[in-house]
Amino acid sequence: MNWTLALPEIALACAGLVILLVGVIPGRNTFFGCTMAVIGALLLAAVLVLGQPEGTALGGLYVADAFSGFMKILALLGAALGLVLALDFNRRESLDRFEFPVLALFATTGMMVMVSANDLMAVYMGLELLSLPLYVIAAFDRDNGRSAEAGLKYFVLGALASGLLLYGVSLVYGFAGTTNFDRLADVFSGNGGVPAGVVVGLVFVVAGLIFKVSAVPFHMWTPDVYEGAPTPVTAFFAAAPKVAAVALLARVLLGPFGDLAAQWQQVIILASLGSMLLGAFAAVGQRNIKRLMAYSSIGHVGYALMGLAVVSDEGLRGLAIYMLIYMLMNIGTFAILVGMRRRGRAVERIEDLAGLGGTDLGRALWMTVFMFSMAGIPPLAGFFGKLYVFLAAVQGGFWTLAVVGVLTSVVSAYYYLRIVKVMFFDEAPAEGGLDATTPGLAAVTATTGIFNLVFCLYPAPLLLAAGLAAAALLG
Amino acid sequence: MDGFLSTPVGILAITVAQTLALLVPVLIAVAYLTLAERKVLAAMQMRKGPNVVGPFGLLQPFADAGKMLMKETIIPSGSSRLLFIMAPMLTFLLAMIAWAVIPVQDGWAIADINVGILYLFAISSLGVYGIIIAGWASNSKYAFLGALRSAAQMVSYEVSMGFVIVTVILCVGSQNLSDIVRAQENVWFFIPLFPMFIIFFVSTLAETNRAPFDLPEGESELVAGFFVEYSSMSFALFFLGEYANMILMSALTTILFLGGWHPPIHAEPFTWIPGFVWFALKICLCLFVFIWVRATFPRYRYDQLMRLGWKVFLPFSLLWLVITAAVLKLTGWLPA
Amino acid sequence: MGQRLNRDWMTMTEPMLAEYFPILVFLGIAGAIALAMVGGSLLLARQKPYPEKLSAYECGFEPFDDTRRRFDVRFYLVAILFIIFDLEVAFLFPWAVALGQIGWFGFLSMMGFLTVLTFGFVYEWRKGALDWE
Amino acid sequence: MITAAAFYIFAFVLIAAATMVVTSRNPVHSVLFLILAFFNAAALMLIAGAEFLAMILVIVYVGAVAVLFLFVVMMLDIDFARLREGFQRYLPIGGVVGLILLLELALVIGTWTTATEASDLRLAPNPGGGVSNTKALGQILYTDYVYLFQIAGLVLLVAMIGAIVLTHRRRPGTKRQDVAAQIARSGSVNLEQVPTGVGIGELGIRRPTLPEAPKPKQVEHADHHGGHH
Repeated sequence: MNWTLALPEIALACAGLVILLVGVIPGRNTFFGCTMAVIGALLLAAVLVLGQPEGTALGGLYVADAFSGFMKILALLGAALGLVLALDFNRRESLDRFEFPVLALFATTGMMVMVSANDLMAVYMGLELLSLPLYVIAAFDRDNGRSAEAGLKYFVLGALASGLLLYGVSLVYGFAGTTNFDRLADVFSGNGGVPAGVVVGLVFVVAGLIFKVSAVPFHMWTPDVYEGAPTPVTAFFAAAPKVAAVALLARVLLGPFGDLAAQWQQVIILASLGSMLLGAFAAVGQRNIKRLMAYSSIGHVGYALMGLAVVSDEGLRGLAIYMLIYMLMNIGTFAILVGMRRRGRAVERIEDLAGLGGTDLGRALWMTVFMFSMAGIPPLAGFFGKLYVFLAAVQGGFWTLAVVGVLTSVVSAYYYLRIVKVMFFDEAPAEGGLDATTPGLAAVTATTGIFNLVFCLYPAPLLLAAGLAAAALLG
Repeated sequence: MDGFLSTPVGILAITVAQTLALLVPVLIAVAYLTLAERKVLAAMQMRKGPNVVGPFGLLQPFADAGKMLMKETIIPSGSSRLLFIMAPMLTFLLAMIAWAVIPVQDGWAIADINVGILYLFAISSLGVYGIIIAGWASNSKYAFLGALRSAAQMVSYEVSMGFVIVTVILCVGSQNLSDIVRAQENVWFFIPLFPMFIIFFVSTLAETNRAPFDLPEGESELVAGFFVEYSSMSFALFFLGEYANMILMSALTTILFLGGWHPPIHAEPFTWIPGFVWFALKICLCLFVFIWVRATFPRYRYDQLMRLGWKVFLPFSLLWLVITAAVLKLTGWLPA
Repeated sequence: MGQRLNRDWMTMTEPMLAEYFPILVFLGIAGAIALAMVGGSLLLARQKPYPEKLSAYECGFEPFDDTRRRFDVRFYLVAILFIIFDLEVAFLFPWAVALGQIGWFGFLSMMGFLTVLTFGFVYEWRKGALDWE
Repeated sequence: MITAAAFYIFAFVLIAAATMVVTSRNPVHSVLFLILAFFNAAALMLIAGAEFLAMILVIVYVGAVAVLFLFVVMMLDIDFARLREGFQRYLPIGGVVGLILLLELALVIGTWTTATEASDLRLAPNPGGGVSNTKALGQILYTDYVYLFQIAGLVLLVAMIGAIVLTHRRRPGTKRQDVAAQIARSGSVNLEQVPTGVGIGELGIRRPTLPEAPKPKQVEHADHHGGHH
């Protein structure tokens, strides 16, 4: 039993256990220390992932390759940055209980299990280990009706999705006789006809996973949950789990079901088109900025899925790079949203940003960078993310996808730019401008902002890594 | 004759006969357990106990049954009628069907299933239903509170019971009840697993809502707990079910720890007595302790009861389980 | 094809199923006894209900409000913790039966599992979730 | 033959009970039908030879999960008339989706084929050689599938933490018994032989000073209760 290959996961889980114990034993509040310890553990795990050899282990349930490595580092980074955002916010909103970082850590462990899954059962276990803590932290502000509602909605719909996934997995198992990815790929690689039962099972599996990446048509939970959950939780949701879920979707579809591409390609294309359109049009009328970010994230998933839909090396590379850029744009934006306070109270309407250009020029400029990047305006990173997937779509001959992608980008640019307009051209409300931000948030904003600015100067190493990741999955 | 017995009808007839041969004695035992309890309590409190109906009051249970039968069945106006009637029947039913797997003597288990102990564990975990349903269907505050307390209490002690059962299975390597008894031919498990025996016995007290854990009924505060609204035969069914459960739990204790049908020593005078008599004697011993405990200990307070279950029994039984497994593994005594 | 398969596996498991048959018989007979007892009482005893007799038991006054209302969240917490520990027990059963065959690795595997849950138990303890106040 | 009949009976009751769970007016009845469905599912597992799973289904789902369901359903004031309204509003959409699923399933059944080894795997709840179902599970669950087993442990841990984070709160003003403190509290109450006929003031035994305001709550381990005889 070659368990050392799974060292990053094991180390992370053990760290979680220790932090849980260390956090609960003293009689005083250990939120800050535990959060720092969890961030440290996440970074340690990232280092371990970097040094991880490739191969399968633990009875073929676990696989480590360039793709899993790339996506795990993204997820770990996203989770760590998300926790930095929570440090100050949670203390101010009296949500500073040490269970928060611990649950986030276990959720991240679940993400890593998902990304490294080489068996449908491991997929399910990873997904549950991810989802359960997320349900809890969505409702973390339990005395707040909206937060509790967000948690409950997420839980009920998430359970439904898990049920769909499990039903699909059992159908696939029943018809193929195995749940192992390698053996499934062998079963389907023969040129005999595909059993209809497998196709139905596949549809259910895809439906369950599409729910988790919150793409159309299983997106309906996203706006409510994003709006109701505490803002750092929303930031966490939008960054880390989404990366892991997209990675899992890619691995499941291209790994065991790679030879059934004809069966699932249409579904993914439709999901991608639907998400891009919904993300562009539904966000236009939003007033709550967290709700707007929810629709924006649905749209971004649509672009990322475009890379999957074309089933090519370029497409997958585009997907990997898109997820990287999306994650960093989002964390940067949320670093500003988390810091939106007026006279000590958290605010989350778009109008609340009015006049920020006059009161806090630095923050307004960074926000402009992120909004431009999200809209895909060159030379910011967001432009390149879209560029690679569009190129892949054009090369693969998927003109509809590319055209719709460009058009929806234009539409969504409207509401991103509207925020910039509100910041610079609207009058600040009478109560005064937003409170000053905190050093932690400012640091996250600056780091992610600089990444967005300079990505165009030296993209080669990241492109190379993404290319290797793509090759590992398709090769 | 042989031909008939192997036909489906014949098999059914045999099974029915076996079932009745077990259930009728159990029911009679239940009736006399109520009398025995009153007699023993009386003796411990320097009283005489029932002594009017029949010689030494021996016909008292039948008099009680007759009285119950002739009483009016009251169904409270705010109750859910169907569930109200069903709840006592459910309790009674569960106490009865558990007996299907009990091996009273080697090879005498009517349903000798592979997972007998799991079956019993499952049945005992269902016992909560009769109580919750009764408490809810009555639509009375006393009944409702009693039911809630009872449910939380039974559930709390079930976990440590589970750990104890796993420990016994570790020593046997099978979940078949007959196998468990056979494994105790030389040493009854209460000797090597003495602490677990105590935990198990105390947990059975809590599972059957017996003193000192009789808070669900706690007559001084809840009148009669979850069956405050019951009368007549419905009440009698609850009563029967509860006492049948006591006998069942004693039987389970006997099987798990007291060597089932085995005589104490496999030597001449003891082996003359058939196995099922030994089995019954051991059950009687356990039942006597049940009553003795009731006569001796005051009722627990609810927070103390929960503490005992969650903070004492649970960690201790888990620890002992791990120790047992490690010792068995190290010494190589594990059953193959 | 499905039909043929069905018959195959059903005959294969028939001997084991036969062992469960008496349980059904027990269920039938015990059910009949219970029904007979309640039914007999209903038939034999004189039924004379009136509203006062049928009202719920209270200490001498009319019930104030409905009984079926919200109650303390502690009961839910106990039930949830019970489910978790019950699952733990469920995982222990096959282990106890197979411990002789799965070697030290199997033993340590369970110890790891139990350690994880013991951490959870310590957490509960420290948080006071096991106290009944 | 008998087994086949049993299978169809249990399967039919299972589906009927499941339907009743969804359509029943009273939520308590829904839960009771759910329990019936669990029992029938357990019976189906028995027929398939999975004894252990059948029993665990009863122990865990009926004995624990459904108890929690009953707790919740019995004691919450849910306005079921309103829920039903919503149900009717979504009925057309739900109906269309259901119909599509049904059509798809019909399509699938039309072209029903299975992989060659799949049927063999399903036919083997026991590996043979007198090894029981439970033992067969135990022989692979903790070794071959140790990875999933440990993740299951983590999931249970997260469930514990989650349950406590969301429901547990320390309420102020309750008294709890601290056994360790009780036992450790030696010497605070002791018997002393006092000469009779003398006032306790003269013997130098202090009375506890009473708090000014009439607040009876101040009883936390005031250390000197020595004056009470």
